[in-house]
Amino acid sequence: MSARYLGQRLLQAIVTIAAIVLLNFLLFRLMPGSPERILLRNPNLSQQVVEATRARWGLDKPLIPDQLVSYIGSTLEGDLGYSFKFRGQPVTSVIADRVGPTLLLVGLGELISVFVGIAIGAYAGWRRGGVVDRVGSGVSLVLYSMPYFVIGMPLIVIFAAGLGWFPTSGMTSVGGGDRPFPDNIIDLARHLALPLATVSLGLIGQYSILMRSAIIETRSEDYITTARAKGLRDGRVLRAHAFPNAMLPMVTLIAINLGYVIGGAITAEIVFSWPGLGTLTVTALQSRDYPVLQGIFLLVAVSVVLANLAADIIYGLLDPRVRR
Amino acid sequence: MSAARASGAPVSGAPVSGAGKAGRWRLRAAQLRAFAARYAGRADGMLGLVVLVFFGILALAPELFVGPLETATRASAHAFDAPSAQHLLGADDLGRDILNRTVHGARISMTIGLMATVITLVFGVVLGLVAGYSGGLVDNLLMRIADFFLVLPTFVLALILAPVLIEVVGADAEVMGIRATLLVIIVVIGITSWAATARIIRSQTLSLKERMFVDRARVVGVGPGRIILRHILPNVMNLIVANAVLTFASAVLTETTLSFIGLGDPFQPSWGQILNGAQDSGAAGLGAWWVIAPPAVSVVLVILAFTLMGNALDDLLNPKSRVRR
Amino acid sequence: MTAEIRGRRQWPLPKQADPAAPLLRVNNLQTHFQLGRGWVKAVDGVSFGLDDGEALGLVGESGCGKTTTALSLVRLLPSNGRIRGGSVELFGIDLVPKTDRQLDRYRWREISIVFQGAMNALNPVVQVRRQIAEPVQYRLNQSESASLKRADELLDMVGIPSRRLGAYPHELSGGMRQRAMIAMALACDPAIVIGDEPTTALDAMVQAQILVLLEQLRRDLGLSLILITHDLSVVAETCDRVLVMYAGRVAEEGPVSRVFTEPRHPYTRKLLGAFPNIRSDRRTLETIPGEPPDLVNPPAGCRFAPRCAQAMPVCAGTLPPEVSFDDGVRVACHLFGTTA
Amino acid sequence: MRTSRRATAARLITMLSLGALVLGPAALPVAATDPVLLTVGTTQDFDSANPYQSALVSSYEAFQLTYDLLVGFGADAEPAPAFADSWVRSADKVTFHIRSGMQWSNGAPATSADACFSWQLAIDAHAADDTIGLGYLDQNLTDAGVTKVECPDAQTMIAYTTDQSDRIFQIYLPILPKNIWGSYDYKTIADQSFSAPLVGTGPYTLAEWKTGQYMRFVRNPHYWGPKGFEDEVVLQIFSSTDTMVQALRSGDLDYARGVNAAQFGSLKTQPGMVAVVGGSNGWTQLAFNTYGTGTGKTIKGGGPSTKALLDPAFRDALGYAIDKPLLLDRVLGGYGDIGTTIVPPIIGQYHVEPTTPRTFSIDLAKQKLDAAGYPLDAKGKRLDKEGKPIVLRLVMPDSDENYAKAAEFVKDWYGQLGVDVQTGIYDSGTLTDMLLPPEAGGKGNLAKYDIELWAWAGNPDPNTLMAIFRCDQIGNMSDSNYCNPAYDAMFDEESKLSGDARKAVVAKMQNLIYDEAVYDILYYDANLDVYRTDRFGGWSNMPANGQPLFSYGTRNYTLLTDATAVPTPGPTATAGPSGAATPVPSSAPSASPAPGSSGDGGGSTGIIFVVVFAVVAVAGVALVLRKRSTPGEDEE
Repeated sequence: MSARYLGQRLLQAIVTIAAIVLLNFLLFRLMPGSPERILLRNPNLSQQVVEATRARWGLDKPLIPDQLVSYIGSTLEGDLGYSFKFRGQPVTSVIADRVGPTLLLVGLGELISVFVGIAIGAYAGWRRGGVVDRVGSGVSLVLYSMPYFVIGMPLIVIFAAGLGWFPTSGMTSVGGGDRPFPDNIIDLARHLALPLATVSLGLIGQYSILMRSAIIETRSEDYITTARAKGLRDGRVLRAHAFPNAMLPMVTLIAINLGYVIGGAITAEIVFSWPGLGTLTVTALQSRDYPVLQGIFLLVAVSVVLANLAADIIYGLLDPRVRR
Repeated sequence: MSAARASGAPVSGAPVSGAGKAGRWRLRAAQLRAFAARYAGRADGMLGLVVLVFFGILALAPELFVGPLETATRASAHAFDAPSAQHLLGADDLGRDILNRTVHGARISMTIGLMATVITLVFGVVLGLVAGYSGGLVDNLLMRIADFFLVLPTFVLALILAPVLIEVVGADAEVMGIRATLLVIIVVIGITSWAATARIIRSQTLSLKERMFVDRARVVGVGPGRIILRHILPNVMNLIVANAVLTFASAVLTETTLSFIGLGDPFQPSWGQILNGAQDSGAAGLGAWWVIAPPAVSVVLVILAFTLMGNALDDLLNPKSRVRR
Repeated sequence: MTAEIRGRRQWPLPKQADPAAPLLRVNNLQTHFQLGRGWVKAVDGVSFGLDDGEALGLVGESGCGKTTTALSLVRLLPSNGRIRGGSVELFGIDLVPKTDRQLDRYRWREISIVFQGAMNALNPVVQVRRQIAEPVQYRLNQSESASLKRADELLDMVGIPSRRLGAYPHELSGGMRQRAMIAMALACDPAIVIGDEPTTALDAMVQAQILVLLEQLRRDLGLSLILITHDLSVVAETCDRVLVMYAGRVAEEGPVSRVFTEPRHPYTRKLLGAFPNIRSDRRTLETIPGEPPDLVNPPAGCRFAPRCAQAMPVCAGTLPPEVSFDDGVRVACHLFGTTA
Repeated sequence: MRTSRRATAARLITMLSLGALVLGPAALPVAATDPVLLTVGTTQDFDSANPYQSALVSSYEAFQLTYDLLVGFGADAEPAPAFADSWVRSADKVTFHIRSGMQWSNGAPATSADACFSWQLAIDAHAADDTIGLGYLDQNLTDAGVTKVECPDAQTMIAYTTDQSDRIFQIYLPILPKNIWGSYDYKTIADQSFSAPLVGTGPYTLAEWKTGQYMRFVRNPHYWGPKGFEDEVVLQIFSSTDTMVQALRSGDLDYARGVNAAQFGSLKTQPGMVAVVGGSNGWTQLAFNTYGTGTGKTIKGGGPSTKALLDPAFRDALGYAIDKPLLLDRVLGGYGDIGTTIVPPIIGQYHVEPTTPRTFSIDLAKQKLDAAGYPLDAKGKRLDKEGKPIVLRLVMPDSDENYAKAAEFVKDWYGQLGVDVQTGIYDSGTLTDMLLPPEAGGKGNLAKYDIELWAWAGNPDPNTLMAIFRCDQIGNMSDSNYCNPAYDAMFDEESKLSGDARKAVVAKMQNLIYDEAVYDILYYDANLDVYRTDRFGGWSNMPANGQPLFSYGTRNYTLLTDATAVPTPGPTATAGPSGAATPVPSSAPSASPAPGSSGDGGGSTGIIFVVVFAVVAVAGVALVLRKRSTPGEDEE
């Protein structure tokens, strides 16, 4: 990969992030309602107190330039202010608490579904019209059409409420995570099972559909005929020739998809009370916790940009044609 | 390929605008018939169409099938009544008939989907055409903006935009019988999904621009607006149609999700809103699956139907159909 | 000749091979494609043979079934294609009843193919030398390093400079890619190389170079070659014998020298007649009036009859039998039916 | 790019073993030395570990576990010994005796100096015309008329008051350790970035807080009072009542706060569970925008949409159109109380029912409207005195579905009177702004709302709720923009009184607001709590019409007993699955396959439904795909 290609992508990412930071600032200043009023829906407040609160939160200064300048400055320092809802806690720590669970859920979900979805999609596309294709693609299309929470709700009804195999919600058993070693992992795994299944199922549907069509497209390429003519085993043709080429569009799609995945994960988290960014987003939204919302938006948007950057780089590594 | 040849449809990119007006219409009608025949050959597309027509009919006249919308005051059953002869799909926590609400939900969900699609298309098509046709700086700028929107986590953005927009329009405003809360959802979906459409339209416009008939028109001195309207737009119409159907599917999905999270409007219950109510009232835990299943199944069926139709149309209409979300 | 060439093989013959049998014998091959409205009889009763070290040209209009015939040898057909009759005997082994798995033994090791348009026929994300090494490694069970070494030798043999060894397909010129394709076809030291219009996409200069290379390799390695082409001049230069196909059937077959100087089938004559200068543009082929028949429901009699200036009443109703002449030419035409 | 077969196999094995791990041992072995956990569920996320930054009931519960108040709450919410074990009331002061020998959770002695320090913070803030943090707690002291505190010796604290009110015994001010908090002034403590040290004299101390998940409290070894059976208390947060109820059913939870009516109904018949309807110290109301009442002010281009709203007769007439029993039944499932006056019935000693109550009658409402000069027009629409059809804009927050449900009824009933209602649902921020008149910085000119449907909750003393109607609350807490100097005078009067004298004035005030119909209180909300009796005994409601936890004080936490050791007394005697040999919560769902009979049947039907749907959907699509992949279009 050439330095120019890399530099170009990097520059693009930086410009996008800058735009996101600006948009983030503007969006939240446009939001209705005044936070101090919501928080101070309190019988005995005097006007002075309200003013003092505004001053404390910097809401009394003019939007531009004061609030903007201080916003950009503190954002660069990683200081996103203090949560309105979780009082006394910096936004970064509130968010940091929730990043882990979401990363665990979405990361594992992505991992599983990338493997499973791509495997199913590749096989279905490769053996188009076969049993795997018919069943797999049927299931995938249905899953693809299901909002995450529609996948999650029946899972709860069946496996948690009905059969009692898994807990209904949360990330750890009530009482927290200070169990001895293997127990805490098992406990986590049992809690993770259903939300993970939800996120994975939703993604498997998407990825297998995408991979199937990518493989079908690739399958009709001449170099596949060449590989067949070489008398290579079918599996080898798929693995060594069809698959790497079909993966090229997938890399980009998976990265672009990340934004949607996070959106979907929000609903999955709500259904399962998973203490991640999704539930935090909703809590923050309900209590108009602007700083936290701002932080989440920034985090998610920047992650997506970085994921896209990573995808570009991976693409460059996978496809020799971009290297020049 | 052979089918295309047999049907006599013009080989790709023939100038539709070459013939006189009447001729053009005749040509259109013939194309349409040929297209309908090809579409009818697609089992998946037809299945989608049947499902869609079913829900479309429900959406057009819900009163005809289940009477007026059951509200808290008009509830005809008792809380969480199980399905019975009187209430085929049971009742929710307020004793409202689920069948009634699901059928009415069809109207609301699909109206939102439709309006969101229209907004998406108007933005996407106009900006795509302009970018593709003007090229240069305008194109560059518009596409950078589109890239930006493509990268943005649209869902989180939608969550944030919704309350901002509600402030702008006011929660008690109504347009065409759609309440402000829902209008906001519509606009939010539009704002966050136009970019993909714009990209597709732009790339097709770019290639059309280089075609002979556009050149010819330009040489004759036809203005850019007219060229876009008369020469390019008709030729990207097929793309727009295929894209519209897929956009509709994702609009319904987004609407359902936003409503589920609580951004919907309880006075105009879409399927997502009904599911939100089910979640709030703990229907799943109470074993009241009948509150969840009908709206959930409806959502899935409609999205599935649109996806199937969209894929079929895309295969048939998009000259370079390729992998996409 | 036979023994000499087979003796040069680095790799043993297939176990079931009959050492005395001719290299390739195709009998009454019928390859059809299933379409919604029926079976397309793309190849419908084609027979021919190929001897060791021989070069056979397959010519005819596009769609006449010459590529399908060649690909049917190792059954490289689209999923809707079936060999519905006939036999393909390689070293006396009939390949038609073999399963795909069994057939893999013969693909590339015995019959390899140089495809048209190497840009698409080469995998864009894999280094060319690895693509060449691949059949050596996986088909001949050589180590990776030995395979790569072999690939480098082959690339050297076809005249690709060693500094381009690590190149990806897109980094090579069209001619280079075609050379690489040829190197790849030679990787397993096959008995037969099929060239499927190997020079079509190239400009005239490079075309000539590639043909010279092929000819040279054939001599040096004792290859047997099946060359599919529109271009009669290529056949004239490269091949020993020529097989003229029309609408899925053999029109005429024989030594190049005989067929080109004394074409017997009206179609061959048209073909050559429409070819005033042997070096002329191949597009002139299409100037024969009329269109090839619909192969789903081909005419009952001679398939060329509707376009044939010399058509007789019998042509429309009866399939012309193939008639062999003493000079090694075989013709399927009612004009010669009586002499048989 | 090459993936070896072995690597794939290894991955597969990892996945499978993970699966086995997940499904494997459902019941985890529990060591005998594990602490006894009381697990309490709520859907309300905590907002702060700093008492001065707490606004939510759940956080109040949390800080009251850690800290004592000077005077706590007894079984019936009466003042009870806490940090102070006795007190003497005199004309201008109260002398508190601080419990002797008391220690902080870190072992340091707890004395009157700590109490003086804690109260002095609030006095300092008040003197500076400021508040500490959110200003909820320190205001208690101001309301009680405390002017000065003195601590002459380690066991004595004297508080001087301006009046004789009892509010000094209901002061929600945590007593903080001076040796730790003393280095901060009230401004630092008030700062949102202040991280509060967690040392208290309460029964339990906060040990761990995971936002969005739980707060874990461990026993304070130095606690002076009775010791509850539980070693640790976990307040677990759920994002929906549904998951909370399922955790309760499965035995993961001992106590669930705030289930909904349907869940409550299904849980109360469960053996081993006790369902409690606790009266809430608050209500849900229709607040009419009466801007201009008592002040005569008008807003250009703003204010209520019709002058009729300023007419008590009009509002009174509307009151007859609300069928409150039905509303209570349909919206709250019958739990809670029918709304009348502004002091909730849970404050039993002050609540009065109106002397001239309104009863539901649409006809009567119509007559009263006609009589008050609001006739119907030809189209059946009610006209105001300016001859304009009355269309009322009803606004509500999006925080609870019940608001919209109630609004549906209101809209319907008002509609029957010929009064059209437009509804708008807003986030609480927008809504709060909307209620503010322009002089208080409200952006909307009060032009966007006529009726607000929202709720209030107050302190044990009725003053917090009654203050809403004071003139000086316009632009602050008032959501009706009502002003009546006579009411304000009565408020000032009763604030200085105690006993029956105060009750009499408070009763008059309740009737005044009721008769003026400033608010139409729809219902007094109820807290629906459910708890299990298989592991803990000793539950009692505090006060009797409340519930065991999340009530006044945290006394019940210290009274819980081991239900598995002694037979549980009273109505819960039947409780307890026999298998529960260990007192420690097991996350094993097998211990109690709980879903109720109705849920069970519904559940299995649900499963069948889901399975059938999935099969049909998949089969349909599979069929389609099969047809689609007929050979021919494949390659060409």
